[in-house]
Amino acid sequence: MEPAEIFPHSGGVIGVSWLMIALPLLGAAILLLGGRRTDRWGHFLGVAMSLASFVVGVLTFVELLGLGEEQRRRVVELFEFIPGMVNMGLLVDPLSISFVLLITGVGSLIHIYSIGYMSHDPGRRRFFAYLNLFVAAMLLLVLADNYVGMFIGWEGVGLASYLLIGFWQHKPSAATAAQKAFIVNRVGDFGLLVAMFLIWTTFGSFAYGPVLGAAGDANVPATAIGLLLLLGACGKSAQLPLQSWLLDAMEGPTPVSALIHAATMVTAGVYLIVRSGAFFQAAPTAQLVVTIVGVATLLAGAIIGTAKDDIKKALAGSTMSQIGYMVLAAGLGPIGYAFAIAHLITHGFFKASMFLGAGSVMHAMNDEVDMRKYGGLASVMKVTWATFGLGYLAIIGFPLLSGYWTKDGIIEAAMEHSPILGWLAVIGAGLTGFYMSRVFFMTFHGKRRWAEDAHPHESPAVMTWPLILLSIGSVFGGAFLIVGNRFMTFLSPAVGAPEEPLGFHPFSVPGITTLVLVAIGAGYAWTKYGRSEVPAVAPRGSFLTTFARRDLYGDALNESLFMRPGQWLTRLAVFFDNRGVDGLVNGLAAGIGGSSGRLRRIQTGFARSYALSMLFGAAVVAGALLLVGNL
Amino acid sequence: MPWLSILIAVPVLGAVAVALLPKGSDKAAKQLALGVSLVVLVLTLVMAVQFAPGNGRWAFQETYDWIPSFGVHYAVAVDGIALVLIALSAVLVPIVILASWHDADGTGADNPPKRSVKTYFSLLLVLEAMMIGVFAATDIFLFYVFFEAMLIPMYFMIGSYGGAQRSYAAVKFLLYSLFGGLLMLVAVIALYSIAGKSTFLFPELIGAIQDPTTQKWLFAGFFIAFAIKAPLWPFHTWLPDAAAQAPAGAAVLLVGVLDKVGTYGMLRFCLELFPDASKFFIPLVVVLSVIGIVYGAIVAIGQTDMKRLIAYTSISHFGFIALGVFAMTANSAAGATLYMVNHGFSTGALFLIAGFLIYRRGSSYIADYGGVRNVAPLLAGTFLIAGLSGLSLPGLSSFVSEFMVLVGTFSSPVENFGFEIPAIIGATGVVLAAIYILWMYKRVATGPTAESVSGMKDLNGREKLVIVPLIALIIGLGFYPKPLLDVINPAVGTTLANVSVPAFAPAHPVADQKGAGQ
Amino acid sequence: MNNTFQAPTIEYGQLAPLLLVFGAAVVGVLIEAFAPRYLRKSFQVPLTFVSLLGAFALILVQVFVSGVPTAPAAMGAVAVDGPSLFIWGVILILAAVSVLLITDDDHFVPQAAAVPGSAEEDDALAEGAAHTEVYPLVLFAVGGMLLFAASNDLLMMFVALEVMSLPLYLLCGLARRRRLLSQEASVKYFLLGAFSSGFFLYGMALIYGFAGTVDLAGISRALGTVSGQDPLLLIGTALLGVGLLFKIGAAPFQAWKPDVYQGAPTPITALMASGTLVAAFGALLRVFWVALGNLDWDWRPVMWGVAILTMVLGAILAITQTDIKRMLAYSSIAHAGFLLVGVIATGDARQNADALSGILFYLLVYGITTVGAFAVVTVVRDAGGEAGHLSRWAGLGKRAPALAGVFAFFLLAFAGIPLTSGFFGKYAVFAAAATGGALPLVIVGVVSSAVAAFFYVRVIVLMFFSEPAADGPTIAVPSMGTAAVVTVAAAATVVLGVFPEPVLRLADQAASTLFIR
Amino acid sequence: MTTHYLVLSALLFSIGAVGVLVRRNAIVVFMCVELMLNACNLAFVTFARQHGNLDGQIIAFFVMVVAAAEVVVGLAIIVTIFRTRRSASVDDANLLKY
Repeated sequence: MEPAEIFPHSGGVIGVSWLMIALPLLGAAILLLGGRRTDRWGHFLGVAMSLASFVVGVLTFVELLGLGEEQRRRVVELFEFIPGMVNMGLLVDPLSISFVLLITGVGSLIHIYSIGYMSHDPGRRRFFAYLNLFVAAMLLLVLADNYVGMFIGWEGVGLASYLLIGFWQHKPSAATAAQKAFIVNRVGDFGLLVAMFLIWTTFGSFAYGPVLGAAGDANVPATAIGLLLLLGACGKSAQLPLQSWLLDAMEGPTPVSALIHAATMVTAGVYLIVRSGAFFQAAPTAQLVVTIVGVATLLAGAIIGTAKDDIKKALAGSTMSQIGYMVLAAGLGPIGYAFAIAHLITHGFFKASMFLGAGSVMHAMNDEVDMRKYGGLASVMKVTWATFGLGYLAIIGFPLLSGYWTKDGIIEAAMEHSPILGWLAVIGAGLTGFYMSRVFFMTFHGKRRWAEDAHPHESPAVMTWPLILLSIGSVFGGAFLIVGNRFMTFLSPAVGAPEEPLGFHPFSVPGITTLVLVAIGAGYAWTKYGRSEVPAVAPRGSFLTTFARRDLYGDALNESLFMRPGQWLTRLAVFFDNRGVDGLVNGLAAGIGGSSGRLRRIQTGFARSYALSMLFGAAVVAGALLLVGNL
Repeated sequence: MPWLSILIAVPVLGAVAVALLPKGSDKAAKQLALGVSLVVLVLTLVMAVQFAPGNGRWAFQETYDWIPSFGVHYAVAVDGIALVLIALSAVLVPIVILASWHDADGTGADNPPKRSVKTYFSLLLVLEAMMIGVFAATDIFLFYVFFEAMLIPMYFMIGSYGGAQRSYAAVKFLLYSLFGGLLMLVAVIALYSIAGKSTFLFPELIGAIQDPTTQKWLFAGFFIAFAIKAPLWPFHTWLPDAAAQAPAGAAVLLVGVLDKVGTYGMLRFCLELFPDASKFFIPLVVVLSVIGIVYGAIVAIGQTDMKRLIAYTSISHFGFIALGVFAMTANSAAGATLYMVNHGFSTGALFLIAGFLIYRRGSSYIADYGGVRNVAPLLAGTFLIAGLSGLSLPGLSSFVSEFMVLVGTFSSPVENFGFEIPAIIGATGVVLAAIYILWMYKRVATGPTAESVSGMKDLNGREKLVIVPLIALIIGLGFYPKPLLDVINPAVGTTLANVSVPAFAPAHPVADQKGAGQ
Repeated sequence: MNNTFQAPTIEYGQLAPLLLVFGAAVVGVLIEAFAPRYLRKSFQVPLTFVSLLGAFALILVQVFVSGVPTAPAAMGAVAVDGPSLFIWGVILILAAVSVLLITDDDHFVPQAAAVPGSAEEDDALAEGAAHTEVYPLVLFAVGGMLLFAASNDLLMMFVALEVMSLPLYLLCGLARRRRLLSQEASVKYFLLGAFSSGFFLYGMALIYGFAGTVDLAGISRALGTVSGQDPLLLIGTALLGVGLLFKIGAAPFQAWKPDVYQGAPTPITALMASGTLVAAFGALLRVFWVALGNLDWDWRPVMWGVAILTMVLGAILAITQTDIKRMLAYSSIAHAGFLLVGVIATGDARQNADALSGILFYLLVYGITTVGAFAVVTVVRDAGGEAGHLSRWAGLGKRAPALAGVFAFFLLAFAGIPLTSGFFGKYAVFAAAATGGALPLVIVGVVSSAVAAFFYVRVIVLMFFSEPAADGPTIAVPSMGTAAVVTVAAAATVVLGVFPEPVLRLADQAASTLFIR
Repeated sequence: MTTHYLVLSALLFSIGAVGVLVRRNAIVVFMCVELMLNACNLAFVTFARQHGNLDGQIIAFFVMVVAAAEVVVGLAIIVTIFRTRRSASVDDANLLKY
């Protein structure tokens, strides 16, 4: 089934859907411009704006549901952005509204949580300003009705991410991580930019409607566009080979990691691929590459996750891995889209819940992140333990919890598409079972390995309530979306639907294998980290462990492939500029000056030599005249 | 009303008035200069409001005989391109005056000697008159006169008020530019005599030169002058020296406006006077531009001095502008024109904020800073915003222009040159831009507070007044460039029509329900 | 051969300016002979000004009342045509302005015969003696310049050359300070000048041998009729050219210029750099355009070489100069090269008129700026007189901003920056040359201009961008005369830089008839 | 017929010119210049004969007068510098250079 037609829209809540973007933007502006005057109530304003955006989102959603299924793609025109090139408008359709609800919903919860988490930070107002800025940009990203608008949001969330990773910029590591995130993302953006060049050159338009409608036509360089879009997606979603920034990005405050680097922003790549599905469907090669990238990343992320002792980095590895699943699904075409987005949403819930839980733990443990210094926290932090546990169960695919539905769907869809991909995804699921269990057991169970001055305690209500609400989503979200193909049906006007929806086969071979592998993984983790002693210092481990700990040598690779040669190139260029180009200029000047210095010696000061030069000159002139005259 | 003549005359009279103030009236000189520049700004805005793009090519036209013996007219008029650049000058000058309030006082942290305040502000106003004049001139001779005469006030501003290496930088700047200008003079003379029209009026000279070989030679004369002015690689080495040594305010006008005369000249004169030669030289210019984009960015990464770094970023940006001009599509050329304006604002802001930093710390070396964000958050924040505009972050003004340039270039059908590759290489500039800007910001503003900046004060009221309008423009034009583009587009269209290049047509046009596209 | 003696006709009206200047010079000599020492100056100065301004007035009368003559005067010996009248006007203005500088006693030695540093000299100094002979000498030189530019036969030209040069040789040696340099300048100028007039004369002899006449028009006619005597003609042309090129200081005959300009008293340098150059160009044009105009295919390539060499050598050698006057001398050489570009730019009548008009305008603006620049040089002094060494000029912009500003402005005019008169001068000549097919020369010209700009700019750097030396020069309070010179020159440089049209038009009209034959 | 005179004139001129170059004493140098002028006179007179008109002869008179004037001025200058320097060598006057 093809995506539905897009209809212009005005009036109603959809007509003012731009408020969703404007409100948090206004919040950010007030908080940044207002300065210290807003310190006292700034965080409330931030929360309020985010919640207001959520409310508008819900109302929009309701209004959209009120329309006939084929009528659910609405474009709200805003203004002429670049005359003759880009008209800015918002596309409200099932795909974008799903994101809107996720972003504003989870976003609002994280806003609320941050009130507590950041309560002692002198920069709390600024933090909320950045969060609001992020929400606005992310909403623009998903709501824009054209590639340029999407790109503005795309870079806007990049900026917010930069600001928030570097929120504690006085730490050089944070500042470096922020910079790295931005620059690596820019590599991806380069791909996105070139994709847009191709789109414009091919279609003379950037608007989703006409462009995607014609994407499947002949003579469209769909493969090139698809691969370039994928490059953009890899940057934003930390897929191989542009994954390296995400682990470093954990330098940011934990709510940021939850919201931006787990639940929403990093999934923008998935959004992009799904939104541009028409190009990928027209380009099997590009699709294949997407699935390969997805699988490679899901394995790489999982491997990294198994070896990290830093709780946030372990979770970040997991995020990479889970997004790998989504990308894999998105690469499968219409059959995977619903699962990709559904997994994205449920992942948003359970990963946010776990990150916030990790934040709660860190809050309790004086910002200690090393899981080897945790252990046995279950008894002192009941709520955190419970909500984290539910999230943990959801992500490993514990039957009937959210992750079970969505991830299993992806595995089955992949299996149908290509058994190799499918089995690799299954292995990934097993790894997930291991590394998530490791995190859970190391943190909450086993012996207490706390530092001496640690006095863990449960977090305040403002932090625990969001946890509780998120874990509700972790538990029930999957079932709600998947059972009866509810989400697929809802999404189909926006992204199309497969001819034959995937049936639900809980007892298929892959399904069973997955469960078994997850159980083995979890069991192994229990024996290794739950029951037995966890050494306070990480053991040296095998080559494989080091491999995983060093992020699969991604940074080392970047360093030796790009940074060092880049530094040399820079030095060479500077040298060349100073000595070569400028040297030529200055050399010319010096040459003229030098020749002046030497030539002036001919002016010896002796009248007789002057006379000689005159006589010589006269002879030359006469000779020349004779020569010319006799020609 | 002779708007343009008034715009030129007011700052000149203001400059004379400032220069004639009695000794010791420094404060009055500053206030008077600011007042005059604000009057110019208001007049410019009033004029701009009356500008209607549809009414023929030229607006506010004035033509008088100046030197009939040479066929020279005092002829001024504006089209959309000139108008936005005049507006850029008129906006930047009051900002620069306000920002340069203490530049000549000798109060900076590096204890520069006290210099004549009157002269400084008087020169600034003279420069403003010439900047307006050079964009308004529609007589090629008059353009040349302003083109060269502009050098002198800037030369004195760099040489008298600049940093330690000021006289080297000033001389290099002047001689390099003068050299280019003189080559252009030869071309101007030859154009006059070969065209045989006994006039320098630009509109009458369009299409006057038909012979392709002649076109090429004359093109070369004009182009080298403009390439030095802009500056394009490899004629760029004067700029880092000049911009780094100039006081921040002068650097803003140098890079923000003066250098635009080069790219403006390419668009206005090279393209229209020598259309065939322009097309012939596309490969050369495009290669130079692309080298400039990448090379400028790479060298910028390696700089240790803030102002030099910003200067190199500008070299990269000028590559974009030249690329846009010579891709000769409506989008690329309009984008290039818009780029000229946006670059003025964003680089202007960067230079000014760097100037504030240097005024406080007394050094322009990046290594002498660290953790400025901790002690002066506003200063660092505005620095970041200006920097982000420099790296063309979407939502800030430079993005629109850079995007238009690159998209326009990529899609250019002109001469079947294959503009895709240059555009793609140009797009790598976005990655490099992120590196040079963010790395500079990181070293200057983040990390633990360096001892030397620990007492640094945040922006004061005057400085806020300087920065706020710039940032407002950067953000405003980032989201709503339409007012400028509506003025620029018709003018660019006329220019391209005179070059007679094929318009861009999408390979697979789609019916856009919202009328985008052609 | 006609046996009846015909009395020569002399058009006294046309020659009146000449006669007035020469007459005044003779009267000046008589004053030296008969007037008491203390009265001499008060006679001489008015006399000089009256004669120069009177001559200028006579020119105006000639132009606007009697009309520009269309035939040569004095039996074809003197051509009072448009270009001559323009050049005369220019010379008289420049001379008058230079004399304003000369009136300042401080420049001239009290007693030339006294050995430098001797008791005699001290006495003369104490007495306040002064050589008022300077004034008649200047008048003779100016008269010679006028005649040089207007002479229509080679003999007249030779005599004029000597009348112009001989007083200048003397004047060069009369500097009050640094007398050794002054005397050296004098002797060098004299010997080399005499040497060059030897060439001129021999060239003249050969051409006479070729044409049987020294009348310029006659030579021109003979070019068409005489055949088989080419070597005579060509060598004659070469030697004649050497004499003339020496006077304008073209390379490779430029060697005297820096030495003489540096050593001579600055007001005399101003007079030489402006008036002599103008007159010499007048003569050069007349010889090469009128007499040898039909030979242009032969002399043009050589002139190309000379012009290029002159421009390049002047510009390059000036870069490393450390004495301000010497630097201006090299600059003058470069400018002579630029003017030569105009001399080469011949073609049809219209083209010639354009080139001539350009040269005339250039001569005027360059002359005025030069006098102004040297006037500034006279007031920057230290203990030993004028502070010639450039290092002494450091920081002048801070001590005397107005003076330094004006000087900088003159330098920019020399460099040919728009909105100064120098720009239009250069433009006029280059434009004519480009139209006349000498585009390569124009390119060399602009490149040299760019090089030349360097040393002008260097002085500005010194004055404005360098810190003043602790024991820097003092700025003498300029005498009324000097102040007037600087003011007039600056005003002219500005006005001609912004509204050159009236003067351009005048030059156009003067040139439109070309040289009469 | 007149060729011999012309050759002589050229010879004299050359001797004069070379004399200017090789002699150091300013007076001698100056005399060499005079020799050059007189060589010219000889040429003029010869050409006058050749052309059969009197112009050349008249010119010769003019040249003599001019030469005399030149002597007056020249000797004055040379004497002055001799008194100052106690030397009439042109090579000693070498302060102005480069």
